[in-house]
Amino acid sequence: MRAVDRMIEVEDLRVYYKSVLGDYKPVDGVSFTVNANEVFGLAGESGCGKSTFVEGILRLVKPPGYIKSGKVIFKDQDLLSLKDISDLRWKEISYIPQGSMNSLNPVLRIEEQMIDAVTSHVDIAETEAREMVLSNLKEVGLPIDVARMYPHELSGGMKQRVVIAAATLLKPSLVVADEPVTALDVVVQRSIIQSIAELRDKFGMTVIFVAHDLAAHAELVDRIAIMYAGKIMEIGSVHDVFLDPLHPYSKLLIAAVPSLKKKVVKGIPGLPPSPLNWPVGCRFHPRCPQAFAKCSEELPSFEEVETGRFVACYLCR
Amino acid sequence: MRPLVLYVTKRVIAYVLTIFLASTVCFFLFRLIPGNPIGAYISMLMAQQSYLPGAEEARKVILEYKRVFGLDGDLFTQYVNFLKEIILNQNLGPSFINFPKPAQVLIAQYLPWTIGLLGFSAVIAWVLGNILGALVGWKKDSNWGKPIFYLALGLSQIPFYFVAIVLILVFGYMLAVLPTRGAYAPWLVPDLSFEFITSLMLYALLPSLSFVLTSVAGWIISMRSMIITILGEDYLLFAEAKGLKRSRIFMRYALRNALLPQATGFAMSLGFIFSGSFVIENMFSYPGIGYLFGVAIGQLDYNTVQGILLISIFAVTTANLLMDLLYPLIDPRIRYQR
Amino acid sequence: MDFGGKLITSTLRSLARFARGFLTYMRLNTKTMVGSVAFFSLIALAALEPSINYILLSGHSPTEMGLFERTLLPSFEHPLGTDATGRDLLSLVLAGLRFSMIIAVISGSVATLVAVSVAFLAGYKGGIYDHILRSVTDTILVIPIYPIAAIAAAYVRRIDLFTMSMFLAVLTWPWAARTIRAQILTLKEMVYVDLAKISGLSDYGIMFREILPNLLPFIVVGFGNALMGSLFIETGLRLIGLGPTEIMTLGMLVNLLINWGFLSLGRYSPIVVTTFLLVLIFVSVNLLNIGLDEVFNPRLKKVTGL
Amino acid sequence: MTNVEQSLLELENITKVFKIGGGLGLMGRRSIKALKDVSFAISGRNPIITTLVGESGSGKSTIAKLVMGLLEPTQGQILYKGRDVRLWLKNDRMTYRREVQMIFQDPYSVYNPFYRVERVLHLVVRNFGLASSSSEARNLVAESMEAMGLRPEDLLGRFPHQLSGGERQRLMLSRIFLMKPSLVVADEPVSMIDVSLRSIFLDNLLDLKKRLEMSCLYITHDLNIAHYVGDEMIVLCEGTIVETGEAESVVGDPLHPYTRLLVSSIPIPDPREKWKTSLGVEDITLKKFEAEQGCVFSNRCPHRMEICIRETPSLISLEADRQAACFLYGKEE
Repeated sequence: MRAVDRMIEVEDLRVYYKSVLGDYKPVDGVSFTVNANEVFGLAGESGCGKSTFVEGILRLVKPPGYIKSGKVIFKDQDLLSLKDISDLRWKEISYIPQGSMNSLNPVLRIEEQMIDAVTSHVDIAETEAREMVLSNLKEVGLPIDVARMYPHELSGGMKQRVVIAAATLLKPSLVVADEPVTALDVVVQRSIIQSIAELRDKFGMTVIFVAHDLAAHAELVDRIAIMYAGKIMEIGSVHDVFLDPLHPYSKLLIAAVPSLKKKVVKGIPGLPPSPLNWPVGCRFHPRCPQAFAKCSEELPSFEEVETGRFVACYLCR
Repeated sequence: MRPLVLYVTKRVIAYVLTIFLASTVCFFLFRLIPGNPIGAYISMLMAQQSYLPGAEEARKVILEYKRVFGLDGDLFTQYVNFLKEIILNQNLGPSFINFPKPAQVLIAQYLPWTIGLLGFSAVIAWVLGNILGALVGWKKDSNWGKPIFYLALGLSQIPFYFVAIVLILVFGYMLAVLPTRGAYAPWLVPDLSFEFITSLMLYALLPSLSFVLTSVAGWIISMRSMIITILGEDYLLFAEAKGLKRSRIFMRYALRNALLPQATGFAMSLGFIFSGSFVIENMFSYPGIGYLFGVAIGQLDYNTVQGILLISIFAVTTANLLMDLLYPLIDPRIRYQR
Repeated sequence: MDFGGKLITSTLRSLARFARGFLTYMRLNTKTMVGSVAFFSLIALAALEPSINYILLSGHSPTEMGLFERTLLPSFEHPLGTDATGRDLLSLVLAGLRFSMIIAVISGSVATLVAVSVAFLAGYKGGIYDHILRSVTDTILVIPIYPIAAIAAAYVRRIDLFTMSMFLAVLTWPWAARTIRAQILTLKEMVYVDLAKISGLSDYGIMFREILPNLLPFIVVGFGNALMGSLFIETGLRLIGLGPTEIMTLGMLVNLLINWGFLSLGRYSPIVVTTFLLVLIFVSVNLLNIGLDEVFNPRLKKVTGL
Repeated sequence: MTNVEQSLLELENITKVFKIGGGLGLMGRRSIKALKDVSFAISGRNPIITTLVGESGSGKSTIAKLVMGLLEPTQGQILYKGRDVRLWLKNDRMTYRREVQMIFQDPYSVYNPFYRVERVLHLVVRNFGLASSSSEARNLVAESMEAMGLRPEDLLGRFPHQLSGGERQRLMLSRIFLMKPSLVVADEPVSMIDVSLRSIFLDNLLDLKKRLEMSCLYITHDLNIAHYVGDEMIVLCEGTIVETGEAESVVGDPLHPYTRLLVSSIPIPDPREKWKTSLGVEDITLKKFEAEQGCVFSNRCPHRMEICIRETPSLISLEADRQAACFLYGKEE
C-alpha cells in the first residue's frame, strides 16, 4: 500500500445539543481518516448523527448545538481550534448541503450567487469571475442560460446540479456532500451520483459522501463507514464491507436493502435508541441477534482487525 | 413578460373595485345616519339669522340647499350625481364650515400638513424600525439586542395617543420645554424664513414623536421575527458555508429577503396614517385634515367629512397599488413566474 | 347521535383540554405567563370595583356629584384627590376601568364569534364565501376606521353600553377574522383532515373535532386583537371628547381631567394612573398574544425551538 | 349488472387539471395537466397488489386522492364495483368508506397532535359501529395493535410525537386491520421510514392481503419496493400510462424506453455491478413535456422518431397481457 497522503483526519469528534432534558449526543466520539482523491462514504439510518457530524467538521453547528471535544486535522491544521476558517471555506473545503432544494437565495440570479463565492475569496474582476462560473456550469452539464435564471425557475435536479457547480467553483481539495441524492427521482439521482464521481476522476477532488441509501454508496464510494447511534460501527473498502461485512449491524443493514435480485428482505427488529441516553455498552446490543453479556456492559473499542478494516465489535477480535 | 402584464392588470382591477366599494360604503353611510344634517344646518342657520321666514321661503331655502348639497331626488339619483360629480370634475360639494368654498379646496389647504407631519414620520419610522429590527434580529443574543426587543415589544401595541399623553405630560407640562398645540408659533407669519422653519419643526416634534415611537416599535418586532426566520433558512447556512463575509451575508441574503414583506407592510400602514391623524391632530390641534375632520364633525359639515374620507381611501388604495406594482421589481419570483 | 349534545360535550372537552394545555403552556413561556397574570388581575379588579366603591363611598355611586369637596388635593381619604364636581377620583378611575373592560371584552368576544363563524365559512367552505369575505375585509381595511367611528359617535348622541360594544365589534371583527381564517386555511390542508374524511367524519365533525381544537389558541389571539382594537378606537374617540357622556370610561376620564385643567394645575397623578391602567391592558393582552403565537404557531416553533 | 368479470376498481379516461395562481379568479389562472386520459382496472377475482410507479410529478398521488374521493376528476370517471365513486359518496358514503381505505405517506402529519394516538382507531370503531360497548371497543383496538406486532401497553395513552415513524405507520395498518376493507390505496407508505423498518411494514401489508382477502393499489417511486411487493405493475410518466404488466416481467424485460431508463437507473447495492454507461444530458432534460400532442417521453427518448412528436401513442397490448404506449412496437391493426 503506497504511502497515501491523508486529506482529513477526524479524532474522537463529539457534537452535543443542550436541551432542557439534558445533553443530546448525536455525534459521540467519531474517528477516521479520509485519504486524498477518494470518495469516502458515510452511511447510516436517520438519527445516527451523519448530518450533525458534517456540521461539526465544517464548524456550522448552531446553538443549542456545540462541539464538545475532538480534533479535525486538515492539511496539518486543526479546523476546530482555528480562530476563523472562512478563508479556508470554499477555497479548500466546500459543502453540498442536505436541503439543496432551498440552498439558493430566492431573490438573486444563479450567477450572482456563484460570483459572490468567487469574489469573496479571490480578488479578480467580476467579468472574469462570470467566465469561471459559466465554464463551471458547462462542466456540470447545465446550459449557460441557467446563469441568468432565478432558483424558482429550476427543477429539483437542476438546483442540485447548480449547488454542485457552486461547490466546485474554486476547485477545492475536499467536498463534503450531505445527502445530495435523497429527495431526487431515480434518474436524476443517477446523474448526480455520476457527476460526484467525476469530481474524483476528472478534478482529483476528495469527497465525503453522506447518504442513508446503501445502494447509492455501492455505486459511488471507494471506502465506506457504517454509522449507528452517534458512533462508527465499521470502516472498510466498499467491496469488503458489502461482500463480507464484519459488524452484525452492517450485515443486517445490507440485507435489509431491497433490490431486484433479492426476493426476500429482512428488517432489523426493535427501534433506534434515543440520543438523549444511548444504551450502555455497545449501542446496537438491544437489537443485535448475536449480542452476549459483555456487549451490554462495555463499549467495544474501535480496532483495525485487518489493514484498512476497522470494526467495533467483540465478535471480530 | 406575459405573467407580469397579468399581474399588473389584476392589481389595477382590484384597485378600481376597492375604491368603488369603499366610496359606495361611505356614500350610503352618510345617507343612513339618523337625523338629517341638512335640517340641523338649516335650523342652525335660522338660529344665527334669528329671523323666521314664512313657511314658503323656508321651504324654498331648504329645496335650494338640498339641490346645492346634491340631496334632491331619491337615493339612487343622488348616488349617480354623487359619482358623476366626483369622477367628472372632482367636486365634493360645498362645505358648511366656510360655505360656498367646495370641500375639496378646503381639504387641499389642510392636506399638506398631514402629509408633512404623519407621512414624513411614517417613513422615518419604517426606515428606522427596519434597520434596528434587522440588527436586533441579526445579533439575536447580544446584550443590547434583548432590551431593545423587550422595549419594542411593550411599545408596539400601545396606542400612539397614550404615548402622546405621556409626552404632553412630560415635555409639555412638567418640563414645559416643547409646545403642545398648533403647528407653529402663532405670532409668526408663514414664510420661508429660518425662524419659521425652526418653529415649524419645534411644534411638529411632539405629535410626530408620539406616532414614530409606536410604529418604530411595530417595525422592529416584525423585522426581527423576519430576520430570525430567515436565519433558519438553508440558503443562509449555504452562504455561510461559502465563506462569505458576515456583512455581505447580512446585506444580500438576509436583509434582501426580509425587506419584501416589510415593503408590503408599509403600504398597509399608510392606511393607518389617516386614522392616526384624526386623533393626533385633534390632541395637538395640529391643522391637518384630521383636525379639519374634527371641526367638520362638530359643525355637521358632512360634505367635508365625506370628502376627507374619500380622499384618504383614494390615497391608501393608490399607495397599496403603487406598492403592488413596485413589488415585482424587488421580488423576482413574481416577475419571472415560469 | 343528537347533534347538540355531542357538539356541546366535544367543545367542553376541547375547552377543558385547552385550558389544561393553556395552563401548562402558560408556565412554559414567560410572555404568556406575565401577560395572562396581568390581564386576569385587571379583570379581577374590574369585577371587584362595585364592592370596592360601595365600601369607599359607603353606598353612593362613584359618578354621583357633590359627594365631597371640589378639587381636593390628594390626601389619605382621597389618594387621587377629587374632581371639579366633587367626585372621588380613585373610585372614578376604578369605575372607568370597569366600563372600559366591559366594553372591550363584550365587543372583543362578539367580534371573535363573528370572526370565527365567518372565517370557518370562508376558510373551510372556500369558493365564493372566501371571495366575499376577502373583498369585505379589504374594503374595511381601506376605510380609515377612526373617522367612521367618530362620525357615528358624533351623530348618535344617546347610546348605551351594549350598542356601543356592538358598534365597536362591527368595526373590529375583520382584525380577528384575518388571523383565524389564515390558520383555518393551513389546518384544512393537514393530512389528518383527509384521514378524518376517509374515517367517515362529516364536514361538521371535521370542523369541530379536527380543526377547532388546534384553532383554539388562535381564537384567543383573535380575541386579543379584537379586544385591543375596540379599546383602541373607544379610548381614542373619548380622548377627543366624542362618544356618549353617561358611560364613564378611562378614555373619557383622561379627557375630562385635561379639560378640567389638571395638567396646567400640575396635578398629574390621576392622569398618570389612568394612562398606566390603559397601557397595562394593552401590554398584557399583547404579551399574551405574542407568547401564544410563539408557542402554537408552527412557523415560529422552528425558530424558538420549543 | 352482476358481471362475473366485474373489476374491483376501474379508471376510465381520467384527466385531472389543476388551476394555480390567480387571485380574484379573473385573470392569470395557469393550469397544469396532472393526469392525461388515464385508464386501468384492478380485477375483482382474487386479491392482488397493483403497483403504480412513476417519478415525482407523474400524477400518481393524484390518482390516490381521486380514488378516495378527496379530489374530483376533470374528465372521465372512477368505478368501484361498477358504480361511479361520486354516486357511492353521495348515496352510500359510509359503505364506500368502509370498503375503500388509504394509508398516507407522511406518518408525522397524519395524526392530529391534539389527540392520543389510539383515537385514530376509536374514531373508526365509533363511526362504523364495529363494537357495541366501549369495553369491546377497547379490546378490538388492543387486538388490532397486537395483530400488527405492536404492544398496546407501549402505545395506549401516548401522543403522536412520542412514537417513531415506523410505529405510526404500523398503527395505520392496525386501523386497516380493524376495518377489513376490500381495497387499500397506499401512497408511498414507507418512503419516510428507515430501510431497516420498511420490510417489517411491507411484510405486515402482504400478510393483511392474505388474511383479509384485500387488494391494494400501492403507489411508489421506488422500483425495488414495487417489484418486492407488487403482482401487477403500471408505469406512469408525466400523467400518462406508458407500460403495464406483471411486476416480474416489466422489471426483468422493460419494453417502453422510459421503463428501461428507470430500471437501468436503480442503484444496485453490490459494488461489483456498477453502472457501465453514463447518462446523456438528454436523459435529465430541463423542460417538462408541455405539448398537447406527442409522446410524453419524446423530449428525453433516445429512440425518438418523427411520429413520436406528432402523435400520442395509445396503450397497445403486446404478448402475455403486457401493454406499452410506444411507436417502437409498430402501429397494431
